[in-house]
Amino acid sequence: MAFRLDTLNGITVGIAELNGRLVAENSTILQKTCSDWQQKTPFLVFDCSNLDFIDSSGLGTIVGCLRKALEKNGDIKLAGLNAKVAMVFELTKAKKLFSIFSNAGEAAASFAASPVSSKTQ
Amino acid sequence: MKSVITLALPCDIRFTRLASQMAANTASLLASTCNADTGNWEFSHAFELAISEAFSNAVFYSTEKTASQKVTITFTLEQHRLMATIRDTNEPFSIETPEPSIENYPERGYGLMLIRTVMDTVSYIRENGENIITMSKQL
Amino acid sequence: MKTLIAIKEQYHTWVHEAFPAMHPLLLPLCNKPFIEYLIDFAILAGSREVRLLSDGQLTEVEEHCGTGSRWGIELSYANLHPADDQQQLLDKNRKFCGGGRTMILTGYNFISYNKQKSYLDLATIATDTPIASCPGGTITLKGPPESGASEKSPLAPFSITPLDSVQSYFRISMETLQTGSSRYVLPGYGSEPDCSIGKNVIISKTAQIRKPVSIGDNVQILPKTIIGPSAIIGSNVVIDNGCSVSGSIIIDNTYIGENLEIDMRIAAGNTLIDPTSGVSLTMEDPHLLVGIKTWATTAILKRKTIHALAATILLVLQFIPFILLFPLLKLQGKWKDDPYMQETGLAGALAVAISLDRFPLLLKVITGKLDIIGSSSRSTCAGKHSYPDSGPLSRLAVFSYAEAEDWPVNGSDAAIVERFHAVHSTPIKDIGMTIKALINRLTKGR
Amino acid sequence: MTITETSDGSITIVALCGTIDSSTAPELHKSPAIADTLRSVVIDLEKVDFLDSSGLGALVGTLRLKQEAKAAVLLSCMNPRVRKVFDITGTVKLFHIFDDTSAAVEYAATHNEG
Repeated sequence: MAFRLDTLNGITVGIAELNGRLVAENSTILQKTCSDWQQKTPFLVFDCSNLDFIDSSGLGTIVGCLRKALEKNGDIKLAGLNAKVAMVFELTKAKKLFSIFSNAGEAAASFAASPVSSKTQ
Repeated sequence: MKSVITLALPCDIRFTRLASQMAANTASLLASTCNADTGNWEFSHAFELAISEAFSNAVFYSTEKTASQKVTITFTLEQHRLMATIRDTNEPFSIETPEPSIENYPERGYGLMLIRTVMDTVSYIRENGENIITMSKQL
Repeated sequence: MKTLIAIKEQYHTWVHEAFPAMHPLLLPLCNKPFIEYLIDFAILAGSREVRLLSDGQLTEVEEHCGTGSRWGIELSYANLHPADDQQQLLDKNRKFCGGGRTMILTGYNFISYNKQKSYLDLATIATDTPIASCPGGTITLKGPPESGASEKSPLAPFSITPLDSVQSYFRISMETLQTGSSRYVLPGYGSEPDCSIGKNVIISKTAQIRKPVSIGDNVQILPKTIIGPSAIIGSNVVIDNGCSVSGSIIIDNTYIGENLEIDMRIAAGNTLIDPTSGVSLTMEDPHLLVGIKTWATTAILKRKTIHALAATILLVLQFIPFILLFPLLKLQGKWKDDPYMQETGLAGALAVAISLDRFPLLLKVITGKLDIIGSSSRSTCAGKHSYPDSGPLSRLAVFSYAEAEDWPVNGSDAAIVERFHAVHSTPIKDIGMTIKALINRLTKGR
Repeated sequence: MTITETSDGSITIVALCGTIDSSTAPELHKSPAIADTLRSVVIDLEKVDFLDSSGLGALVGTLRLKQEAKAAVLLSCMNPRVRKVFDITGTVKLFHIFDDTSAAVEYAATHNEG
């Protein structure tokens, strides 16, 4: 899981690259690491272009991360979902909770366009 | 009510037919006591086939090849269910054999595949130096 | 006229990949197995003898279709060689054809016909070239035409479409759902058109059903669900609270977890397929999709503790009978280490009735390795289709929910019962279910 | 099991009768037409009432040997019980199976030249 910080128009956006499989065995790692990232910035992009597979517990973890981000008036945006990963988001209606972009650059830029995300559930 | 029939046969290939016919007859006996539908050839054929396979297997892998060695077959007749148990004293083996690959024209290895397909349940345990295969089928 | 239906395996390999548990000839289109459409067409064309030919296994199809008596025809089964051409098919079935008029259907194709029209004239058309064809199959008439063509009614239109992918399967199923009740001979009862509901179906008061819809047998539709429009639900399916299913097919033996939204998808077991792109997603947990429920560790701890307590109580209650009966059974050689002991003799029957055969397993509950009630931990599972045993919800246990419900422990419908309860269980309900399982075993038969 | 051989031109019809299991299957190889790998045969199974995997194995072995020698083995007239054994094991893919012995003989004769 590579992580870098981008500063656009004065906003610091954290871009996290998720890769491989996000399943029950390793989803707790994301949960812990995500809290560390959120110490640095509440605005995160999860770049999923190298994420092959996600199951319900992986999804649960991402939704958990989003909940924390929203508590801190931040947001998590998703980018580059493959067909299988996208299917899980659709199926569970979790798609409605996230802003989804085709690539990480667009996702990061969208924070700059509307820095204060007024996302409601 | 349950009835149990036990048959102890010498471990000799000549008795294969005796074992399988006994199985077929026991199965059709159960079928006829349950209902009038004696035309259910599939039920008796399933036992005829499975016992034929299991018995020849026991003989094929027998260690001593003497008539003193026995293969014991037990039929348990329950309501609408027949259970057959085959015991032999050969070396332990596994019933998880791979299915033969047809392209190579295999001449052996179909036996367990047949048993598994025609029976509802098949299990194998090794106990007190005996291989015990238990199979059952619902009528 | 007689009909030969010859389907080579090479045309339906995709079915094995997409729906491994399903025999391709029994794959349901809407709510009816594929092969029955072909048999219906043969009957509409006046065939009273039909023979099915395949180079693969037909045992399952034989079990399903039988001798054909339920359609009032004679149905027989034979085999073909993967390299056979049409002439060879006729040669190999010469006795069946008997030199008379024979219709040959080849390939894995869907025939669209109209049950209200007549196809009887097919027996009288004098042609040797295929009367319909598509990539991978034809409809051909062979042998001398029968006399008695009726001038008045022209032959009704029909066509064949290859069933060569998940995409075509989805499209044809949906079309059949929409037009099926008037065009095809579909099973099931419908008090109104475009809505067919099978046997033993429970629909919650707060569920909404939107036409067109087809629901199979033994289906549970739980509160606040929305089924349809355009939903095909197979048999032995549970749709849990708050789901919506539209424009989708749910294959037999599938559990749909809570709060899921299934739109334009095919769900089969734990696999979800996108019928437009063909992409499929297989979930690790055997229960398709349990929703986004995070598994709180404290809840697991609570469940384990209560289960262990229940196991301790049972251990204490069974201790004396066990001490008395175990040496007796062991000496008689009737005690099996297999927990599902076969009861023999009075002592054995008694031991099984009071569930002593599970006594050694109770210790594993105390150490937390098993649950007191959950999925069957039977080692030799019968049934042709096995379900994966791992995953957070398939909890191996001493007693199974199927036993508590007095459901046959073998088979795929028991798996559905177990999945359902695994999702909806609470520790207190579990205790109740355990008592039910114990009572069921005590009163069973003897 | 009894074996009856009749010749029809270059093709021999081997009619089997009775039970083919582990005790009788070895007899099959004693039949001259079966043992002669160069000879094309039609094996008529009409009177076979029971076949198990040993019998099936003997037939598959015969097929392999004869095919290597460019001779044919065709099966005819199997009853549903016998067919079931072929069906379950997937060996239907290996054999040419006819419901009529004379059709099998004709087929073998025309394909022998080619």
